[in-house]
Amino acid sequence: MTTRELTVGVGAGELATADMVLNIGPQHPATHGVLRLRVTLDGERISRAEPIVGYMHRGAEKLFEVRDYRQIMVLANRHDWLSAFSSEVGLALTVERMLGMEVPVRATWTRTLLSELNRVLNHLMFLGSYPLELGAITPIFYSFREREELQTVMEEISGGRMHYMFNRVGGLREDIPAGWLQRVQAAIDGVRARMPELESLLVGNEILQARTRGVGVLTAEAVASYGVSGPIARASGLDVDLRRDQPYLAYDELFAPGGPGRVVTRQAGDCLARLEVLLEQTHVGLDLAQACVERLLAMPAGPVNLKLPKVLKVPEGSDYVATENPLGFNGYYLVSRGDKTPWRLALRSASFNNVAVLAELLPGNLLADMVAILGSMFFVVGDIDK
Amino acid sequence: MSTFGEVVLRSLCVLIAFLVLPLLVGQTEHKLMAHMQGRLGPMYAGGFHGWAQLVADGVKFTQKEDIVPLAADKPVFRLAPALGIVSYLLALAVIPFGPHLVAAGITGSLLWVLAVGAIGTVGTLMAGWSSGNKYALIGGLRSAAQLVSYEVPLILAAASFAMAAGSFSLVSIAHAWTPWWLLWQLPGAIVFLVAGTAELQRPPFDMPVADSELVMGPWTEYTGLRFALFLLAEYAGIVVVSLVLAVLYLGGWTGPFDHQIGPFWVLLKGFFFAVIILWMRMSWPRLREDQLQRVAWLGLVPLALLQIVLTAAGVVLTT
Amino acid sequence: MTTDLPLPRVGPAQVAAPKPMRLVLNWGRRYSLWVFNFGLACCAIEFIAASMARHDFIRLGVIPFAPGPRQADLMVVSGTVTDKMAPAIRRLYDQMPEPKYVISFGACSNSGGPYWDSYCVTKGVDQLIPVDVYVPGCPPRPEALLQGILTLQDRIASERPSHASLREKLGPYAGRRASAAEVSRPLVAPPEAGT
Amino acid sequence: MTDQDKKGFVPGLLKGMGTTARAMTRHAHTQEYPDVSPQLPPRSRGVIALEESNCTSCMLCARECPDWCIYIDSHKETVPPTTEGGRERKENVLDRFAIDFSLCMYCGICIEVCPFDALFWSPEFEYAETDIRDLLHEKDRLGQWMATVPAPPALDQGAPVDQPEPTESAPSEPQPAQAPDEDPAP
Repeated sequence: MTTRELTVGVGAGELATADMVLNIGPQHPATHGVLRLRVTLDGERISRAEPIVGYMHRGAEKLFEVRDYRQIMVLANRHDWLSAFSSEVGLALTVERMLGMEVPVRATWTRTLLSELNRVLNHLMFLGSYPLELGAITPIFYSFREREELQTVMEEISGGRMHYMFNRVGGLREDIPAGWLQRVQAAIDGVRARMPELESLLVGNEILQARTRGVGVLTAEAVASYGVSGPIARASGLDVDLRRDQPYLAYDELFAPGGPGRVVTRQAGDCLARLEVLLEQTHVGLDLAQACVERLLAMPAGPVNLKLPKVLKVPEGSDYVATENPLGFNGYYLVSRGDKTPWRLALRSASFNNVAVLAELLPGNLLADMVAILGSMFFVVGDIDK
Repeated sequence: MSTFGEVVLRSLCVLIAFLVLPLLVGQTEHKLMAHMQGRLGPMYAGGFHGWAQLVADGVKFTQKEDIVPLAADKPVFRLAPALGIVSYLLALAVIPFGPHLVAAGITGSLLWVLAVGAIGTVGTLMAGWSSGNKYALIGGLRSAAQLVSYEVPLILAAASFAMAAGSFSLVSIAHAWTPWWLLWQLPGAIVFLVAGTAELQRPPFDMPVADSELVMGPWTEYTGLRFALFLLAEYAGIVVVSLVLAVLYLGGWTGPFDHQIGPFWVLLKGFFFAVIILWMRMSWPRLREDQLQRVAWLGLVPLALLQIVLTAAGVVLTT
Repeated sequence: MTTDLPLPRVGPAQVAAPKPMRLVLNWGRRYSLWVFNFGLACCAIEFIAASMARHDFIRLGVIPFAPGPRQADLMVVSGTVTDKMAPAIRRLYDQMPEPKYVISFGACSNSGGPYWDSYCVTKGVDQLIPVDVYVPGCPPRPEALLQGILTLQDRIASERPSHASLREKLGPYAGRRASAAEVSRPLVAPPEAGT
Repeated sequence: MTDQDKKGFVPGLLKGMGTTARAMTRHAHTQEYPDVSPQLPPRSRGVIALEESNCTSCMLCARECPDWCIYIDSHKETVPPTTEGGRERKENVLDRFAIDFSLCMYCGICIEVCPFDALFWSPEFEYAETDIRDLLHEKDRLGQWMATVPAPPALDQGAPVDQPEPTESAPSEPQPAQAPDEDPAP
């Protein structure tokens, strides 16, 4: 930590030599949420930066231990509030695997559909907020229009706009409303039709490229050593995607050769690459959702959930299930002593690792680039601090 | 009419224009932005389509607590907002709305506009320096760098118009205007528009007040009326730049029936440029500080010099 | 060591305003609520959604262009308030100029919500700052925020700001001798070098 | 940036300006909430309504609530035998049923677990309060929400007809009146 801090104002100390220590956050327009960065500035150039986490630490893992498995689901979707459904699914899969439960096929496909819609929702959020941090105010309005369209169908089936609470151990809470699949289809088509508008403000915009190309290059080594995952890792050329590599839900079929699923990667590893990955993944997500809708329409009638015992107890043992959340790996390590509550439920969240790399990424960049890099790390503070 | 009364009347008119035109621009920005983003914008304040939104803002700002931070350099901090206002007020005074309709008809009014227009930027520096806030300081430094470098192309572009007309008086420049200036002076107009936008620190050149990194740049610590004055100055700046550009490049009041509705033409042409300045904000991200310097020195300055050569050639050939 | 925590003063135009004048003043405050989004958690997303084209609270005169507390009139606390974050929230509230309003948006900021039994969550933001309107929900839908704003606006329309009303509102929070630690409470120290 | 760069500058930026200009010509898709009330799906989780007559104060909901924001008080009353010589029965009488909506996390578990269909979701959301104590809805206020509970949506043809859903969150009782401003299938 530098000793000479700069006092601002007339009569300020030796301006030429003093480093300025700048606190970005915990409440700052750039850190959507309450991430805090302590950057040391030499003029406009960042000489060192340390992300300081914990301002959103809510002790979820401890709360898990006093709630039964149905109640845990409620907290499990709240640490990463932009990918609530994916987090729910992850926990449900963990518990079901430990119970050796066979989830009805119709539930599996509905879950896949909702996860993909959730992924698109998440990516749209960042596609809007990232340009906003670069000073473009309009894209977020366009992306939120699409979010609203999708949230409408999500709310119609689950009743929630963000925290769906639609997963249960053994399936889904309720069945699909009549005509819902058609409305999902319509929503997907609408989003597809309007995406070019959003892209016209991002793709090929020279200022945006000037701000992002070659900025904050993240090497594949750094990605590997920091355990960075998700779109950020793929933008650095790391070709990993749990949906393809350890298929869960119905992904083994979707990512089979000839299927709609494909893993988006870039080699550059700079902010632009990360944005491009996100943009393309949005389209892939829409394709996957489309495939799920068609599959569900063609599917014979069947239940979407299993009958559960009055008191649900998970047999003694432990298991770890990781899923590909929109932001990266999201893993649950569940240790059960055979009670109705877990003995320990540890959470491996994507953003924590993704943000850890900032300390290595930021130094040497300009303050203005700090915003560009920070925004392009696509983190959710709750996902960092749990 | 006594000269004194006339002076009072003229300054009153300028003051009214100074208070009304920026509000019009601001409301336009509200509505333009809203509809470009598929929204409606203010709808409730004042009833009809929220026409009184900015009035409400003004009324509110007068009621706010006036905070001067402990760490601030108080006299400078208090003085800073006034400078911006004064400079654009003075600039507005010499803009002709008609052959004889000008508040302060001084020769060399173009120089006057450029000169006083530069004062306002000092206000930004004072604000940034005196706030005792690191964000404000960085913002102030940025604006210093930016404003210094963008004065050059601005003045060069203005010089080309002056050469073309052979006069430094806005009135006579407007008189000398002929339609083929639209082609002849086009590069100069572009340079003037871009540099003017940068002088006003409007997007995409709003690095000094970049709200996503420096919370509000030099204005971070300002509350209530003082902050409102900065806002007023910003929009007054837009008004001045667009009106000057309208006079220089679009011939001011010249247009059909300009004997009856000359001022209307000036306002209309000015509005056109104002909308362009606003429009850029809706559509583009902001440049980085160093890129912004590159645009100034490697893009605008050569372009402006080119324009001057072009103008000189034109003048020589035509006379 | 204690320091004096002065009571904020209302603006110049407030103090000696006759009745008809006050109508105008209230109207101004009502339709010009520059909002400062204290986005903490999930609810912040719904707050953004409320500011976006579909719900667009700028219609109501809620202007989201206030990047910092100094220019803001309305602070919307949306999300879980943790004990680590509490000092920052209190400080930013103190930085806002009077007259200022606070909307507590969502279960977490109302009372700790889902995390009320956590060891590190503040049980409601009203333990730190006075709250004018509580919007229930987890997260509340954007329309709920709009309704909360309308509630606040009705309240503003009928209020009569004065030093007395301020003292009454801020009673437990300001206008008293407070420990220096309370007002100049630093943010939590960062980990030492070598993180 | 050199001049030819500046020429390359044009297309992408102008494209952006074009998009915003086109957007301006279209109609805004804003829902003017205070003037136009939103069309909410029947499953929308707005507020919890209580059908008091169905509640046997079995406390299941209070126990299952993830943050325990349901307060139930009841006492036993003995009902005289209906038939001659029959035994007199004890039954629970509900004294207090309150939900603290400042704490509730709108998960719907209480409604899932209620074995007697006493709790329902209503899409109503307009109950912001200026005093946090008013967010504690006692049973009379919870009862008033019943008027706004919509009919559950018809299910997809893929849904199994014979086997009823294990978690019946929709009322199988005679339908309560439906709120005027909502329609079940938007």
